[in-house]
Amino acid sequence: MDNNESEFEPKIVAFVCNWCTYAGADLTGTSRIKYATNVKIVRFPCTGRIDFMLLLKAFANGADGIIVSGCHPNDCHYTSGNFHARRRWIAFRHLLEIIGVDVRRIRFSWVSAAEGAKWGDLVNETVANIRELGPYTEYTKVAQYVEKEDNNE
Amino acid sequence: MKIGFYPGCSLEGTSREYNESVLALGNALDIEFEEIKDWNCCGATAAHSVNKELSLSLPARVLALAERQNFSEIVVPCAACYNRLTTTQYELAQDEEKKKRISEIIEMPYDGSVRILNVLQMLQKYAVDSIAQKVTNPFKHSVACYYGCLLVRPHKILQFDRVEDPQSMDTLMSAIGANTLDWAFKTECCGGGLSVSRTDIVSKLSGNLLKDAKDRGAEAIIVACPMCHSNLDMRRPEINKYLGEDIEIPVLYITQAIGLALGLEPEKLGIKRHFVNVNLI
Amino acid sequence: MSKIGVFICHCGENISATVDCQRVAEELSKVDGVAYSIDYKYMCSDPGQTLIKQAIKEHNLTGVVIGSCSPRMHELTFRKTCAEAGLNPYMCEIANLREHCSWVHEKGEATTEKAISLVKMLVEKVKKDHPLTSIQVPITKKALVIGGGIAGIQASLDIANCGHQVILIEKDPSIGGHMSQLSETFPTLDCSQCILTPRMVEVAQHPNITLYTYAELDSVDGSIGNFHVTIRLKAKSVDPKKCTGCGTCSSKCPQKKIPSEFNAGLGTRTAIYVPFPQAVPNKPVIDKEHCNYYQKGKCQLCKKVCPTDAIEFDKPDELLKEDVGAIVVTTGFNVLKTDFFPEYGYGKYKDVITGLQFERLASASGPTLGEIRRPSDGQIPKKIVFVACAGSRDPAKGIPYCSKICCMYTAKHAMLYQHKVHDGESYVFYMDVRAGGKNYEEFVRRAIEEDGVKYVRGRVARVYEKDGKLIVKGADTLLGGAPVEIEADMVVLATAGVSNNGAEQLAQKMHISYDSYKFFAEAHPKLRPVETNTAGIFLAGACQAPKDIPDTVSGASGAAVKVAGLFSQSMLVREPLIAVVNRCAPPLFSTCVGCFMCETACPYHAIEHEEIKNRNGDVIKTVAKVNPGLCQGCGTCVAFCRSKSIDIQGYTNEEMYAEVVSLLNN
Amino acid sequence: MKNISSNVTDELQAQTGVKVERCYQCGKCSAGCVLAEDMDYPPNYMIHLLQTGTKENLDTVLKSKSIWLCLNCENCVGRCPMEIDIPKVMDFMRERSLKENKQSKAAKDIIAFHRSFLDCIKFTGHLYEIGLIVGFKARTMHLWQDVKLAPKMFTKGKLKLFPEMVKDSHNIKNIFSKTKK
Ligand SMILES: Cc1cc2nc3c(=O)[nH]c(=O)nc-3n(C[C@H](O)[C@H](O)[C@H](O)COP(=O)(O)OP(=O)(O)OC[C@H]3O[C@@H](n4cnc5c(N)ncnc54)[C@H](O)[C@@H]3O)c2cc1C
Ligand SMILES: Cc1cc2nc3c(=O)[nH]c(=O)nc-3n(C[C@H](O)[C@H](O)[C@H](O)COP(=O)(O)OP(=O)(O)OC[C@H]3O[C@@H](n4cnc5c(N)ncnc54)[C@H](O)[C@@H]3O)c2cc1C
Ligand code: SF4
Ligand code: SF4
Ligand code: SF4
Ligand code: SF4
Ligand code: SF4
Ligand code: SF4
Ligand code: SF4
Ligand code: SF4
Repeated sequence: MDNNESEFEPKIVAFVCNWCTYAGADLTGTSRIKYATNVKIVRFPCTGRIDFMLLLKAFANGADGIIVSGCHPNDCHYTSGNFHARRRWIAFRHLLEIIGVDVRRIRFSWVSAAEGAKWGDLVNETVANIRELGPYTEYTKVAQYVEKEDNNE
Repeated sequence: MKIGFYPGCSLEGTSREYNESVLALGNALDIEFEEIKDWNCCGATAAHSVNKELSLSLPARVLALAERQNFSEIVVPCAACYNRLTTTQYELAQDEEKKKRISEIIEMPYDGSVRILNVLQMLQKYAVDSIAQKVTNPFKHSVACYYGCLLVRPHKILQFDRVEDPQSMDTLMSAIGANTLDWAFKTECCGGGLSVSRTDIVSKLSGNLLKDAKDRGAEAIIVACPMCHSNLDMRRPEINKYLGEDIEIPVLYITQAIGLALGLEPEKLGIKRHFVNVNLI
Repeated sequence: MSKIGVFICHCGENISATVDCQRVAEELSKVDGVAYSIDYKYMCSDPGQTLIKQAIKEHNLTGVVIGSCSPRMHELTFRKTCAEAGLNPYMCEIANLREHCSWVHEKGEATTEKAISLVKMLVEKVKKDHPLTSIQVPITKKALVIGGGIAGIQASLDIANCGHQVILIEKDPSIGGHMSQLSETFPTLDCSQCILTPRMVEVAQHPNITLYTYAELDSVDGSIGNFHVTIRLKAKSVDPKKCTGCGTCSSKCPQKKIPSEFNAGLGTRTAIYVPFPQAVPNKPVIDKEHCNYYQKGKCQLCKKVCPTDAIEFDKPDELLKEDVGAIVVTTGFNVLKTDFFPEYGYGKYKDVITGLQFERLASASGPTLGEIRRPSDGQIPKKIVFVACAGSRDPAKGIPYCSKICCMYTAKHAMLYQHKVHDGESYVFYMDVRAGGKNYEEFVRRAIEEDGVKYVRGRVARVYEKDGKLIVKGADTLLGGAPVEIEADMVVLATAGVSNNGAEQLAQKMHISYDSYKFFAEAHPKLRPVETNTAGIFLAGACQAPKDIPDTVSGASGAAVKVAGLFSQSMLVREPLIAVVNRCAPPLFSTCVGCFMCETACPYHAIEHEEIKNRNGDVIKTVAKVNPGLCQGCGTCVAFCRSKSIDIQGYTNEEMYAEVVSLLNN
Repeated sequence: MKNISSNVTDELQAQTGVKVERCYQCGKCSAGCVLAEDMDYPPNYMIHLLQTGTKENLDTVLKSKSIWLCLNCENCVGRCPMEIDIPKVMDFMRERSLKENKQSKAAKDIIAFHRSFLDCIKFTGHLYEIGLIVGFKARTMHLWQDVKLAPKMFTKGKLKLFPEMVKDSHNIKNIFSKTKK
């Protein structure tokens, strides 16, 4: 990568499951495969646990992009968590459109515990894509939504 | 109660007796037929052998005409026509695009809602329960019920009877007193449309099935398809030549057999039109 | 106020080569709530751990974050270290500075910055963490085994030999399953009865095994360690305590024409019957559907002739309640009947039989005393055709899978036939020969090379009868698809192995999953092959998929070890990282609104209903409650709960928000 | 071996829904086909030729007798474990064979018959046996074939001297011209 001073360094959060993708990312490390520093991993028991309010919170707090990654279909440690995650994603897409988040800022993927190289590629691709989309600036809108939801509780 | 009637080409020519016997039987059973106006040929084997779109358009025109006459149900005695019409209806139901295109070709609205019945289905629906009581001359013969290929296959589309070893014709024949034989060629092909172009093949295929029926003691073969009939009846000299023996078992349409059992005039059932003499009466 | 200790590990140079560890520790010491921060060469070494322990004690730390390797490597180590120093182990978090940082980035400012924010993230999390205690569940050290085939027999014996109590229930009058019906078994050709019968007897006599035949599972509740089961003991109409097994009743019973299940329909039995001579227990039952007395109210011949007055007609089924700690399901499989095949005559031809029927013909205890004689006229078939993959590998018939055992038993059948009918000719129509197993391929080759069985590669399209022969129409695909017609005397179909009738209902009763063919599903096809997704319920044998005896027996022993392992603990200890539904003061009791979305989402059926009652015992509210014995901590329920009433310990919403917010605001 | 413009199998799949890759060569189709013995390549063999994906083998199929002999009796697909619709493949290949002018010489009569049949419908909307036979004879020069049948058919009332005509003959002609390839 060129060390272009003015280059935009996106902030990307990765929500990954403990069993497949977290372990896959460990393997990337063990294999010493290099990737961009922009992505930081938050560990979940399962992608089924990932509540989409969390993704909105991430945007509200200034994330430029998000990766959600778990086990491949049928490999879910908890049998079906990843299916639930997929299904909810469909509903969530509409919500994103309504509150004006470009869906391309969220990257869904499957990375198994054996796919160290895939994780590295995924990170680099996502960083490149988000860089192209530019910084996410409309977070006040999301923040308002999140606040409203929080108060609804 | 009026049912639409599609005779198809064979019933106008080679299989006039089938037409005659269907109508006579309908009359005896109080089923009223009304012919589809200005119908055309379904295209038979030839059309789908060489031109897919044509093979859908010709039957679609017939069905569209039936719709125009507001028939909810039509009877199609010829097994080949029945197969073509039903297959067309099924294929167009699967594919909206195709349906639109065909409707354009035939220059008529086409919906695909008409129920298509073959003769066996018609008899099952309107006659099977009452038939036994109406029998005056029980058909006391051992018969081989021959369904051919076009009545039962493709099963997914036709959804009629069992594919292997079907029973509907046997049930009807038993009801009029016949002894129906368990034989091996119920649904094997007779050679169908190769009658003229490859008579040798027809002789072989029809010959094999005729031989099995004979070996098992059949006194008659009962059919519901003009093609089967003409191959087994009109091609008998060639068949016998192939087999090297003279088999004289007559071939009757199911409508003729039932008609005879109900005491209808053989004349009216077109029995005389057969090449192989019907020596059962 | 939190007092967090931060410990940054160099991992020799694994971390420090690209991350400035010292700076990380320095930066962290400035963070709110951090009371102590230090870097060290090897945190997991003894001195490293001592350092942590000392710091906890000296600084009264309330939480610890270790910046080191992946938590998958040393989370347990450091949790233990904390516990030894008196800190709740769940107040310890690991920031992954090695696999997720130092190893994947170049040396530089950005890498160190990333390391700092990863540690900060977990500092924020640990601030929100709550002390948790692991869950301890008592265990009832008694196992229930369902199904008395070879799988159930083996599992029962193995568990019982570990010193634990076993209840074995079998729906039929005798244990033994399909193996008791087999003649000789591949790949060694030893006699099935000879190797099985001793084990059946051992089951009956084992002091730790209680055997209930003619019994089925009625219901189950509870969870691992503490299942409460109800067993239906179907009325046998014979008092086993009085009956001596003399057999007088059966010999006098006028109902003699009932097709014998044991002989796969090739022989007959009476209404009061013992299924086969070696049955265990060897005492009769009355088959009510065929008994004159039960059906028409008249007969009672058996009662008249019984010398011990053992017949008891009017006894109803009994329901037996038992508590068990584990369940092993070994209900086996079944094979398709010939009437499944239209093209082979819908079961019409007597001499078209199944492989299981052939086993009975070949068995010395069978209806022909081991002579291969065809059912229609008792003649010895001189030409026999075996059809492999009958129904299997046939998506059009709804069975796309390979039944796995039939290639082998077909080779066995052809071989046995050639051994018994020396001038006979045998043909096997096959698509592929699947003989993967120790000595399996050699076995098939022997059939072909030494016993002269002719293998034809092609599927049979049709079989029909003519003049007492069966005309088999096949093709030889190795000759380009040339039609092959064989006039056979008998045809044997290697019919597909399928799941039992009622397998689905049984699975639903136990909340275990099953596949689209209604075979029971293992928790993981490779690494947890004898477990189900429901903790405490295990599987073995052909109820998972068609399996041969070696596979069945190894699975059964595997399941038994899982049970014995469970029973070897005094208490069941489980990680507390499970879901909980919140509780608050009356009148709300919980923010849970009782929508039970969580219940539909939970893959482990861990959500229960709890009724909250007032003093008078009236139900005021029904809320969700998590069964800690069943919850696996996946968190799916959390994402489904609209009112945020259910949360997962160790991954609470609060904790996760804290992490995300911290990451992005650095 | 050259690869077929793999779009032929793609086209086959698009138009007929038949995916030849699914066939696992069990041979059940050929075992039940009444014509397998008369064909130059039995049905499973035909499918395998297409599976190879080579131009040569596609040509073998297009030039085969088999595609013309197949009676569309559906025995094969009725029993095929993978539900490969062979008759549909045959239809497709016949159409393609004519288009590329590769039809087998041995199938001359069969093709002539189909053509005469369709001509007949085109002009009358119905099948008219005399027209059909005359057309067939003109095409094949089998002038004496079935001569003995005709008088008997006539006396049995099975031959009409004049064809029935569809009144809306315009409609029928349009159908033919619109579906012409
Ligand atoms: C024709 C044939 C030949 C074979 N030959 C060989 C061979 O030569 N060598 C070899 O290794 N394998 C052979 N096998 C395979 C062998 O039969 C199986 O591997 C073995 O029987 C599987 O044992 P199981 O205990 O899992 O199931 P099963 O033998 O099916 O036993 C299951 C038992 O559970 C009982 N049960 C079912 N449902 C319930 C319920 N709901 N409640 C209570 N009880 C229930 C049944 O009554 C039965 O007793 C052959 C199989 C067949 C069909
Ligand atoms: C190319 C290939 C692909 C495969 N793909 C799959 C697949 O996709 N799915 C699947 O289910 N299976 C697959 N397998 C099979 C799988 O690898 C084996 O089932 C599995 O490895 C067997 O495990 P094991 O522990 O029995 O033996 P091994 O994996 O061989 O382990 C034996 C261990 O014992 C050690 N050892 C040997 N001798 C001694 C000694 N004398 N003293 C001390 N230690 C000793 C060895 O060093 C080794 O660590 C594949 C195998 C191969 C070769
Ligand atoms: S704790 Fe982990 S990172 Fe530190 S020295 Fe040990 S292995 Fe290396
Ligand atoms: S006669 Fe009585 S004692 Fe003898 S087997 Fe029958 S029930 Fe038992
Ligand atoms: S009562 Fe029933 S079981 Fe007893 S002898 Fe009579 S029929 Fe047999
Ligand atoms: S084991 Fe052999 S016979 Fe059985 S389904 Fe598999 S391939 Fe077919
Ligand atoms: S915990 Fe949540 S999802 Fe479950 S019942 Fe209560 S409110 Fe509904
Ligand atoms: S965490 Fe998973 S297993 Fe536990 S109750 Fe929730 S959904 Fe069920
Ligand atoms: S029956 Fe079907 S699967 Fe078998 S060879 Fe023929 S087309 Fe292929
Ligand atoms: S449809 Fe054609 S290929 Fe299939 S069985 Fe009939 S004649 Fe043979």
